[in-house]
Amino acid sequence: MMEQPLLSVRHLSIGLSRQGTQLPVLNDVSFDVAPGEVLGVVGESGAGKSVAGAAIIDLLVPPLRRTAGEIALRGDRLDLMSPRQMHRVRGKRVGFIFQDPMTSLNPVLSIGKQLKDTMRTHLRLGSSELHGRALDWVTRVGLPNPERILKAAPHELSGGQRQRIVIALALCAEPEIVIADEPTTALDVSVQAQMLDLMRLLHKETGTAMVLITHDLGVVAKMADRVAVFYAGRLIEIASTRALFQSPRHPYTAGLIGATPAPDGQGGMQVVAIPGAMPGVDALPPGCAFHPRCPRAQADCRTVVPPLVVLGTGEAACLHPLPERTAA
Amino acid sequence: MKLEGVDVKAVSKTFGGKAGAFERLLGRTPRGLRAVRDVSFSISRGEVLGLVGESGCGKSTLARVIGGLLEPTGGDIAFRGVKPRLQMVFQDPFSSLNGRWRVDDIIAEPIRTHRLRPKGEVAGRVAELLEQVGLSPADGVKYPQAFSGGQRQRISIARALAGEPDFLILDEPTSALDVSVQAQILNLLRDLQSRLGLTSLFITHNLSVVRLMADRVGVMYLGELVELASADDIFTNPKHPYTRLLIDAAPDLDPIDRTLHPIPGELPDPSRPPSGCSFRTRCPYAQPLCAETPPPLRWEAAREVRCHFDLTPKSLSVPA
Amino acid sequence: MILHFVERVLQTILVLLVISFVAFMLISTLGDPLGVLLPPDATIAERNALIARLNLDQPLLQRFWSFVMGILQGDFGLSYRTQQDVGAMIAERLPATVELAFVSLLITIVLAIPAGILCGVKPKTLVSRAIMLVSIAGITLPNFVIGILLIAVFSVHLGWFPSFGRGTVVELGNWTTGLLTVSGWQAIILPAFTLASFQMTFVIRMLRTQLMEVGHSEHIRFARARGLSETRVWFVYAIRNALLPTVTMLGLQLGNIIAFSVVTESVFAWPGLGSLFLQSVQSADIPVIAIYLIFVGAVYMLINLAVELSYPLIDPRLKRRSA
Amino acid sequence: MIVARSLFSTFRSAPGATLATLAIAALFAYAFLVPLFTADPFQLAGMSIMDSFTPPLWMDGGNPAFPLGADDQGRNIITAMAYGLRTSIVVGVSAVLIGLVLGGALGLLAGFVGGRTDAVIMRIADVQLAYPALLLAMVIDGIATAVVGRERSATLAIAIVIFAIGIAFWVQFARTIRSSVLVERDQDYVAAAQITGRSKLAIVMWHILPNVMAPVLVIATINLGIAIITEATLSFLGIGIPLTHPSLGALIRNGNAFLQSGEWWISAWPCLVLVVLVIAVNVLGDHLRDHFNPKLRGRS
Repeated sequence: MMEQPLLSVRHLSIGLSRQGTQLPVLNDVSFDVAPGEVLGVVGESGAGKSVAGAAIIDLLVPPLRRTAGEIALRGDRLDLMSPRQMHRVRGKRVGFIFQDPMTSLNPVLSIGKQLKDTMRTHLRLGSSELHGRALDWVTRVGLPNPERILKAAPHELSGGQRQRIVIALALCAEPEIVIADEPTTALDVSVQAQMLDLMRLLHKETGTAMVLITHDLGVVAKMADRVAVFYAGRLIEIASTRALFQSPRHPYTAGLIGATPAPDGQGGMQVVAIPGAMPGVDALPPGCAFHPRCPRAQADCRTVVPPLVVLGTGEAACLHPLPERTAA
Repeated sequence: MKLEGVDVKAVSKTFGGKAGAFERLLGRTPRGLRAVRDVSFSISRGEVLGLVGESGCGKSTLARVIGGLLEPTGGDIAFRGVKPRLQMVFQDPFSSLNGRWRVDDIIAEPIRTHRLRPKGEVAGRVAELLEQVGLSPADGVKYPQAFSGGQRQRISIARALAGEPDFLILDEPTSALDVSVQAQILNLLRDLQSRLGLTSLFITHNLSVVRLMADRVGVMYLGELVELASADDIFTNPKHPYTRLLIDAAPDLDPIDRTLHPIPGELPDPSRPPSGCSFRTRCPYAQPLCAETPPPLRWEAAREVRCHFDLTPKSLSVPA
Repeated sequence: MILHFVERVLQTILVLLVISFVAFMLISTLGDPLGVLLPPDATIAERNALIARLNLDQPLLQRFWSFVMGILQGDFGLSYRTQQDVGAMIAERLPATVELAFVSLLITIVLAIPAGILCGVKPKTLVSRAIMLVSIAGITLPNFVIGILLIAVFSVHLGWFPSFGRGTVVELGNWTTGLLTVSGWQAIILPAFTLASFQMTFVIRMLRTQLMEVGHSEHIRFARARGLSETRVWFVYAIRNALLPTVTMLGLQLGNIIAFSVVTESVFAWPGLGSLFLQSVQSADIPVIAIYLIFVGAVYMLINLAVELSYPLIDPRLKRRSA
Repeated sequence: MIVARSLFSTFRSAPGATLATLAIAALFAYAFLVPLFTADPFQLAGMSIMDSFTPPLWMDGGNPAFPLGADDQGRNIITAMAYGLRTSIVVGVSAVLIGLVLGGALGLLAGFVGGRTDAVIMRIADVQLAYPALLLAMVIDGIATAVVGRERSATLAIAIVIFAIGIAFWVQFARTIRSSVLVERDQDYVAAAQITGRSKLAIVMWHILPNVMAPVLVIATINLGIAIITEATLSFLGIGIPLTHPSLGALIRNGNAFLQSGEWWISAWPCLVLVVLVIAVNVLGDHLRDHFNPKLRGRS
């Protein structure tokens, strides 16, 4: 179905050590990203989507720790790499876009310095070439007056401008894949759309694959080719974007879509709430973690952890999935 | 006597702008930040007025001015009928509850302050309120730290209801919450609204939320009210370019039409707003007139628009 | 920027004037200078000469003006205890204190900054933990106890260094230095370490906290995510952010450092300003105390002003504060 | 109160803090109980020249009546230290209280009134930082000597030292209280109380003060350590408290004279007690700070 995946994550588990015990923050998660593909990763806060992204290039901050799993980039096992080898992967082969443009740039160094340092680390370029490329990148991310921007310190730029620089920093060494962790969450609606537009443009230009982590279903609906849904540390559904929105198979996915305020087709608005709240990693129920909130839960859901199985064109981890809705 | 309505009359709020001793010596006055500029509207009894806008548009400042937490630098707030009891629900579920107080004391504070119930009945009323917002009366003995963000917002709502408010201000009450929890709180608020008939002001940056919650909606940009109309009118037939662009900018859940509609440019520095119309720097329909004259607020059929021109579906497709 | 600079300088001058006024009021209200300074058999002429010298015949504000002008021209008045010119007493003692401060600062820079960086970058290593453990002593042990311990070990027990005095000093014009002789260096080691113990502890702990905080910040995570080497991340991206608050906080501790120099000089019988001040306190020599107050205030204000005005060179965020 | 309860529960996971608390309790008991049962060693009745320089029990010439030895005047070191420790504690605690009351009042004033009042108070605080407790205490002692002379009653001398140290502490209390008032004042729970219609005074009393107490407690503990060290240093330098009412510092100063001739115990024991007390107070202060630090505790 898919050619050789660009990124392949298999059985990834992440633990949080607290007072001698390991709490499962992420549990046995597997997914692939094809070359040039945009994979959306959605879930509510605490679902494990951000740590999954950080784990790919070994950016977990203790007490978080990868406890199991294989991560391969074009067949190269990232999980087996030494720190030195990892440095050559970060930035060069895997780019990373951070959430908050206000805190993710170094406040005391100029934009130019940060951009050139990153390129110098990965690309063999002379200083004039470096400067030219830096100017080029500033222009490519849509900022006017690139010479001035390179000399500027981060605080002299607006939030939107900074996020453009963050994107340039993530892409400037021409990585094969970019992991974007909530890239638009800290931005206002009007600027968010600009940023998505820019990311889409650069994605078309470079062909870089992307893992787009977000809690905003609207963002994945517009950007992703396929979507993975996380709940309480597990991947519970993965499918093409169109299939997922038109016919969600996992009751949680359906619930999430229903809970997002949207026009109901008759000129009104409505939301359907999911009762209860997502359990914390220290209070996971036995069986399916969603069963206490699930309208379709039955006795077996309380005891059996549902595996991810192929359902139609996608996969879902549910013992009693919703029937497939045929597209209108 | 009951509260008949709330009139916000030409309210302005400027932060800073006072010269220090040294600056006075040199005859300089620093620019103030004009967070709210000459905003007027009315809320009638039992109505929910929504205010929507992006960060920095002054909506939260305005909420605090109306709530009496900030003194306006110009204009005033008039309450028709009685001197009303106000209550407010805030955005941050953590800072809005005093962590050193027990939940039942937090909820009882407005009851005790206004002596709304005899002493012996306070505990019973608190238990009733806890149930009304979907918590258990046994939760009263806990401290706020024991609750999640969504539960804390329920406590905040219970506290607000405890004050039996004539007028309720909701300042981004669901913005800090996850989608599934946000939906619970929105439904709770809608339910309370229809049962208690509260007069309220609902502030949010989320257009879908305001459409769900409000009877009428005001749109703010850079401290000004640029459009005010019924929720249906605002969303189906926006008259101000900013309203139109803002509605389109938020990505919907349609995976087939994937067009993005960004608003060009960025919010200008609120301490130095553009000349003329404050939206002209980002407006695709801006004309020379827009830079020269600030557009007046125009009234037409229960709607107010601050724009020189009529925005028609035609002008949308073919920018002038 | 320039406006800000001028404003801060004017503020500092104002504060120093206020401090001088307090000091002046001490001198003019406490004690009886004529009784103390004049021999019992003084003539009327001698008495009048002294009154003129001390401006006692003028109104208060005018005397304050003369006092300030005198200080600016190096006339600090007369000591009650020695009847000497206070300026001359200070000039005689100043080199010892400056050299002590200089060597202890040198020790701090050479030892504490690398140690602090190590503790911040690799907080879990054995060496870092050991440094942190020892640094607790620097915070909790009173300065004089450290001095006594050093004397007990290195001069009484091992006999390596003298326990008092400056050793052999060399005259260089008006300046006496101990830094040109072996015995001078031997003599300065123990007191310099005693004085440095506080600053070192402070710098190590501040740097560690700051580096650990910066190390957890998003921009450092982002720098790592872009593949920058650990060396570059720490020494180019993290350290500038960590040094600024450390230097600022150290500047604010200058008063403490000066106070500890009094103690150190007393423990090691070091002939500097601190022991002069202590003698003056013990004999209630108000003019010297007052001048010392002004001196401490001036040093504190000027150094902190210099630190503050140099921020924009390190941190571009502060460049436009005043604009 | 919730603070006390949750604080107590954290002691279980922090053995260092528990140990420090026990050490402080033991030293306080020692300082205040021993003088109830012994004669004052600094009056003639308490000295016995015959026993001067008795070494500790386990050394040659030790005497069971003087387990830790005796000093140059034949005072039992155990008893002398209890009296010295008592003076040190009284001075330290009183100085902190003075700083707390003065700084608390000024800090609240600055935080609530704001504007020019705030600017003036904080400006004075900035300047005062140039003169820390030790330096200021020395100056005040010098002034006191100029006013009342070197010979003054022990009570007056102690009062002057307490005042001199305490007056320097106001700055830190004022800054801490002001900044926490400014932080708390902007919290939404205060806005909620305001909008409910509670009076300013009620909001300060019932909402803000309980939240400001935590950092104040931390500063008070840390400053207690500083006060004790400062007083010891003053006494060691021979300023402040007279030898008829010695503190630990005075005992160390006294013993220091005999250090070179080998009678180490006269200064070593009071040194040890001083260091244990100060370390214990600091460990407790660190623990309180970590406990109350919202950054470390997180919100969940």
